Amino acid sequence: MTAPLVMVVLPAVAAVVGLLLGGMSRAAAATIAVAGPLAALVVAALLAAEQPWDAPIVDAGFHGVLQPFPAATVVDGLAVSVALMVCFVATLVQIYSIGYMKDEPRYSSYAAFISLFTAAMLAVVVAGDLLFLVVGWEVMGLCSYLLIGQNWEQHEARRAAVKAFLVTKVGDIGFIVGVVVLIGTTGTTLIPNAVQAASSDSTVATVASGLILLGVLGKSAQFPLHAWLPDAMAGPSPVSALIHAATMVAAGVYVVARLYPMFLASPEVLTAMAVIACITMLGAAVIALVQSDMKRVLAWSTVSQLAYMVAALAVGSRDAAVFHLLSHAFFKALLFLAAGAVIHAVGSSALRDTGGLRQSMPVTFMTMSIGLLALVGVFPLSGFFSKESVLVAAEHAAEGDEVVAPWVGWLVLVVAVVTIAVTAAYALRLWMLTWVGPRRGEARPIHETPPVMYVPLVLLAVPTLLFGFTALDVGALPTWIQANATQPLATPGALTPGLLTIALSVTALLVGVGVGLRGRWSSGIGDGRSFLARGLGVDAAYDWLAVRPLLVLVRWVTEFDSGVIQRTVSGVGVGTVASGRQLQRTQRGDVQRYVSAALTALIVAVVITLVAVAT
Amino acid sequence: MTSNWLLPALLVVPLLASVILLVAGRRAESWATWFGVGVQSVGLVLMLGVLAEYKRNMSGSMQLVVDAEWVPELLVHFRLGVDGISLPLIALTSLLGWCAAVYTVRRVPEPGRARALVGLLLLLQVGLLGTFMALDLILFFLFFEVVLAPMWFLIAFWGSGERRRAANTFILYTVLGSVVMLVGFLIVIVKTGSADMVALANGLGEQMSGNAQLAAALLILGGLAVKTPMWPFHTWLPDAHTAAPTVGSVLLAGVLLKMGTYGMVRIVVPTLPDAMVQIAPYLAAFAVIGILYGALASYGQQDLKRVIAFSSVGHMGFVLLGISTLSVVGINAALFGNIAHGIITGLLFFVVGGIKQRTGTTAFASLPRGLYASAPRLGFLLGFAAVASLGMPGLAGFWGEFLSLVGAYHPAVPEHLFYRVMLVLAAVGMVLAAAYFLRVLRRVGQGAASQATMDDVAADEWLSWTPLIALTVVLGLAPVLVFQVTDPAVRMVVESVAGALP
Amino acid sequence: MTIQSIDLMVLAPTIVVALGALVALIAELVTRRGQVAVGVGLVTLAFAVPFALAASGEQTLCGAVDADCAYVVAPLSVALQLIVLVSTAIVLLMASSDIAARRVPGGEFVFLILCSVSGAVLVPATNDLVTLIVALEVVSLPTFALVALRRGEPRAAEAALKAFIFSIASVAVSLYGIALLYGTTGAVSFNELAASTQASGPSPLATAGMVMLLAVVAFKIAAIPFHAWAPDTYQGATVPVAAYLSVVSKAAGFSALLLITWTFSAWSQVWAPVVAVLAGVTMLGGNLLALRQRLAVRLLAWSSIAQAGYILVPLAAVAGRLEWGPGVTNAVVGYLVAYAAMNLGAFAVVAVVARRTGAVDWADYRGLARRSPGLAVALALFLASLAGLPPGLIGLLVKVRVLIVPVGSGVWWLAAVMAVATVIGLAYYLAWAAQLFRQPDSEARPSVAEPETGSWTSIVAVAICLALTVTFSIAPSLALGLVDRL
Amino acid sequence: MHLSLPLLLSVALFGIGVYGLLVRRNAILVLMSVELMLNGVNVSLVAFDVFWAEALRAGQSLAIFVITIAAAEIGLGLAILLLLYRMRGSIAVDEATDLREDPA
Repeated sequence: MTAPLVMVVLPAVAAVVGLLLGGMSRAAAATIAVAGPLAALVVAALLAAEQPWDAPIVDAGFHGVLQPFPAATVVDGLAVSVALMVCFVATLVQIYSIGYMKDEPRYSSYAAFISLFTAAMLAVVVAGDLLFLVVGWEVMGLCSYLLIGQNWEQHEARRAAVKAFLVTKVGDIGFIVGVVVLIGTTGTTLIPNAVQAASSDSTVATVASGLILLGVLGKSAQFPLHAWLPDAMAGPSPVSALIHAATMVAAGVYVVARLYPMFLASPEVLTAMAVIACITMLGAAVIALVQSDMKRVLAWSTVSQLAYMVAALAVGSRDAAVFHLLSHAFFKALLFLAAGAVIHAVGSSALRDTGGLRQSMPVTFMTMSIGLLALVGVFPLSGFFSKESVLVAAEHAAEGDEVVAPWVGWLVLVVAVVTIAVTAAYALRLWMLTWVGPRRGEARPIHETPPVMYVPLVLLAVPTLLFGFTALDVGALPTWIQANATQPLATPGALTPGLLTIALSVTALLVGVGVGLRGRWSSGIGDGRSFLARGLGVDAAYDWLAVRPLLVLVRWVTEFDSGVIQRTVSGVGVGTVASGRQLQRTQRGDVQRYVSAALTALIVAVVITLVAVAT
Repeated sequence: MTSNWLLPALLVVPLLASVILLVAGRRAESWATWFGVGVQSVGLVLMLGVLAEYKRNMSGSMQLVVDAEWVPELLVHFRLGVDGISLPLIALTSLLGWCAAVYTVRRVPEPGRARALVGLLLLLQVGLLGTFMALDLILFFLFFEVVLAPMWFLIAFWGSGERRRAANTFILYTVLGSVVMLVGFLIVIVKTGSADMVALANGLGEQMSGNAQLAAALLILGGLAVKTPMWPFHTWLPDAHTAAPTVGSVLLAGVLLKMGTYGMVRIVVPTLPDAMVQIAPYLAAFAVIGILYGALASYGQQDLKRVIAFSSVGHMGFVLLGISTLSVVGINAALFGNIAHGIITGLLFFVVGGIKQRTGTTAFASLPRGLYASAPRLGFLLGFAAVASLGMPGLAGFWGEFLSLVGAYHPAVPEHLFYRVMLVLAAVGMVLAAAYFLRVLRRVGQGAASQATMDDVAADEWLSWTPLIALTVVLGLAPVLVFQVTDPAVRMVVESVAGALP
Repeated sequence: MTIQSIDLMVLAPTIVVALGALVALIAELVTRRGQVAVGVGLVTLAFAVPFALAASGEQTLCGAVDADCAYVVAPLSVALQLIVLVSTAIVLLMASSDIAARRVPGGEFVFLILCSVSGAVLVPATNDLVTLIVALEVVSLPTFALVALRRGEPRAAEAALKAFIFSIASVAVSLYGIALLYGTTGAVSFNELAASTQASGPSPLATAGMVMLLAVVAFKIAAIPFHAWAPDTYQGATVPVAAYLSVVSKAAGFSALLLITWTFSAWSQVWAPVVAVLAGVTMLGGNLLALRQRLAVRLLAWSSIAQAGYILVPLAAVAGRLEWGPGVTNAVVGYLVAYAAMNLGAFAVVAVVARRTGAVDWADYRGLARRSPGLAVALALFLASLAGLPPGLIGLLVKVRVLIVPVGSGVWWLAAVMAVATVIGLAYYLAWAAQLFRQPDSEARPSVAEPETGSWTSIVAVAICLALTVTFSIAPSLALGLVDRL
Repeated sequence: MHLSLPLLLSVALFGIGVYGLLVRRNAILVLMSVELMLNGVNVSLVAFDVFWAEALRAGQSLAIFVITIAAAEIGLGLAILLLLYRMRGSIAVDEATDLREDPA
């Protein structure tokens, strides 16, 4: 058992133990829940400490199609950095959940599923074998289903859980077929070898990466498979923070980063990614502007920010994408946890019931504000640097020395800048509706959340503030991500912001703030039912394109089955018995009729035989 | 081989036990179920003996072979043996038999008569084990038919709903299939002059003329397809499952269905390679129709057992797809799919049986909601089994399906593009499988608990189900345990087909 | 003047049985007790068996030229003789309780049966058409008397009438066939006939004669369309007589058919297609008509008609590439042996149950397993064997043996028809077997427990059949390889 | 005399016999018509025997056998008719239909 495997197994063991000792006291369940990711964090830290790592692939078992003991793992900068982030956020979420889920009867199963999720995410992160990747990938989907459906008493929680699982599963068809194509053509399941072989042959690369992109779109909630993420907000907030903001949704981006050489070998797929990213980026941001529920605003914002990462990958810069992935993880987790705190205090997540909470929840106010600033991309915060790195990458591509066509670079740059403005607008609206202005909704004593909930907020605020600086030359991040990478890519140091991009982003920021301030933010909350608020009719499209035809097909198949096939089979039986009854009529009892029948049959036989023998 | 008494012992012990029960008369009612557990445990021990004696490195060749002439006029030899292909299935049968016996100790289905029930289960066990061990065509056919009478009685007397009609459809449909298969066997015997499966597989079958092979293959496949069940011959399965008692459903889904696919891999593929190469694409097409059809049909069902029955049609579709690729990966995936489906669907039917016992019904219209609340552990098991059945990676159900897709990417037969289309359709089937299982969990597991008082999983249920749960996880994480055994034998089979490939 | 050399020892089986018949008649007159007649009957049959075995390979009643003896005993004929003798012993055991209960006059019953058996023993060893027809008549005529010999049942006379009229019609037609054959070939003995068939192809008259000759055989084995008499006659007669008709007289019919097809094997293109159609129609028709049957004896009648269809299949397969030969005859004899054991067993159980509970409709068998488990299990095994479903292994193996012949000779449609027929057959055998094990319904059935006087012998008959079926299931080559063993 | 003349006679006799067998209601007349059929056969047998005139004279010997068979049959037939008359009071063949299938 190598170190990465231990890191994966620890939370899994915590999950199993948590499930088995289901009925034990909450304290014991809580300690196990926190211990799992914490231990993983320690192991990740140890791994990080002993870099540079010698062999990139730690082969913990034999691989190959028929002996798929899928525990081959990879240890490189990319894996360790993301693993650190995952463990850190998971631990904080577990701690936060102790407070948030205080009166939840099924806390032990909830905590166990979160630990299981952490194990699955870590499996995806350290997977060196395609099958190990698929296992992690699908188990994550399962845990997201289970956790969204945590309080399955409510109807929309049940509906959202099924919707989340099925939409991601639709994407997973592409993912699995892509992996099958990869294994089929390259003959090996080890990721580096497979990627190496695939990137040499452009058709295989295009087909495989195109298919895997489908899975990524599903998991990372990009257009057209994004509609499940806003509904997933029916799950508890810590779940949204961990799964639907920081880790699972980022796993899609991570997998593309892991298989990046193959994606680079197929410019068409990258162009498609860029286009999809732009649509998602802007669309999601605009929709976020009109949401009436705090968590749905953040959900749409996540969809938009993920599009940034996908755009970064599309324009050829894996490091920008990973950098934005990490920074986004921190500040979006912070925002969700803060939102959770507000919901915990106010009792409802609708923006109609909040407002003017600044005095009563100072810490939450402070941390949420930092988070929002990071989201918008204000200077010292990590959001600024990571967004800038994406813009730089786009500008780089626009100059035409990237694999992708220049117009793609320009498209991404323009849409990214515009989105910054819209992001600024909705962030400001959210900030004002929550913290400023009169207290709406029924008055109830609002007081700060218990320490066990706001300490994680503070701890998350730290990286949100400082993480940006690691991107500059002086920081270790660019070399770190490159370290030990099996295929070193673009020049390190590309993450430092360029002057042009800074100018563009600041102007967009100001424009956004202006729009935000002028908009009649108080009355314009809306009830979230308008066409725009309901996600530009994508849900209706799902219904018409997939659900309704499926139900028609199901009804036709069941009717065909019970009708045609069933009736033919039982028909044969009834027919035989009926023919039996007809034959019985020949047996009426009169012997002379019997003999005459026999003799006529004989005569017929004689005649036919004569004819037959004659010919 | 000194220890070749093991295989006949595996057959004789349950046979003698059922005769003892038959003779023991009415006073045996009290100790019948315990006697059943005892005999099955002895069977399990013998099975472990076989596992011990079995040499992994020679897994390609027949081991523990027993050969005695029985009916010279029909060239019938009482020839038993075990190799990589049949060993896992024999182990699965012994295990499921034991679990069924433990389950019936305190849960004898409705009209009681435990003595007759246990006797029939033991007879069923003899038929199943015999089918997987037989190395002679007619002997295989005999054991294939031995299974029918006990299963018929199980459904007709201990079943529920219109069980008599379901039992009759089951036995008449299957007998028609097996008689058609017999005619196929007779063609092979008449044309090659031998009924020995091993000799036929090692090239004796290839000498048959092209269209004789095709005729024999179509007939045998027709018979086995009824048993698998392959789409359009599947209509008997849902009725049989809805009517069968829990133990009957478990053995029916767990092992009876595997006789069909085992027959294909053991007899049709190696013995009739030329015909198999021609038929393979059509088999793949039917398999994929089965996958999609099974998934769509089970989404539309209104009864829990019928949903699982149609899901079996879907899963066996994946196994057939694996076989139709005629490639090493494909057939290994098919054999693994067999074992995984047996374990998982066996567990599913046990859980559904438990639900039926507690709520009295399996129809969605009358089933109470909120099983997670009223019986959390039972609800968890239902969720676990459903998730395993829809092919969640990390659990046993995934490898069978996934690797048959990998096999379908590179089939041994020339029609690669056709197989890749099949591959994508099969992958779509996976989503539909997820859809109908989630519908089940949502309808049964979730929602406000309407039947509050429901006792959770009892001790004997745990005892009977734990081996299946453990195996689902172990085989999910380390599928190599099965592949180690099946791979050498499958390579032998694929070699014999290689000659026929263009 | 040529004197026929007669070696009486070869004719011993027929003579012993005939003498036994007389002794039985006189014994019943003297002792006034039917049981004694049955005892004499059984002793005679037991006595006849060794003679039959000893006579293997001999021939007698030879005319001037040594070749065409009228009575030639081949191993095949000895096997058929054994089937006849053992089956009649079992029928006698079944009938003894009827005799004891005075439902049937003992002496006359045994006398008639033994006369019929003496004919049946003669048939397989005949070597010319004349002796064949005489032997067939000796078998048939006593059976009509047996059918009518049932006190207190008005329908027995009707049953006898039907069988009688059918028989004389078919014999007349066959005689006309023989006349035509004699007219065209000038020969009556099988050897000469075989020689002349090799010499030249069948002339039209000869073809007509051949087909008409098959009439009497079709009547004896009750093959459709010459079957209509069988269900009515079995229902009208007592159960043992029905059993006798369904096994012994059918065996005599098949012996005749084997001899005829051997003689005219060169002209197989004439009779093979007719036999093939006969087999197909009989299998399907017999099973289809049995599907809706509710009366136990009538159901067994239709079942025995269907089984006759299966036995015809190997002979029908000669229509394909296969030549007439041991492959065909062994299959026929093998199936006959197994059929005798299973069918007699089923009739024996029906006899016992009918006598005790008066059960006629097979629904009266509901819950028999509760009342007398032994009988129920025995009947279930016999029905499973007749259906060809394990645990009735022998029934399955003989069907496989019979099915392999048409598959080998390429007559595909016949194999398909047999496959379908066995499935239809399974339906009603299963339905009846299910009745046995169901919960007995409300109204009380007279319990089978109290044994009637003298009915222990029919239990012995059931036991013998059960033993035979089980031993055949374990060692099938006893039945399938009977001819090679003799 | 050419062989065909007696054959025509035998066919005629046989035909009338078959007609009588199938149509007559009275059982005794049915028996008589069967006798006619058998005599038809005898005529053709004797005719063929004269034609072939071979050593064993098989035709005539078979004719004698047929006569004895006919006698035996009639003996038994009349006995059965007697029983039928005693049981039912009439020997009409088409009335004896108690034993039959009831396709209800």
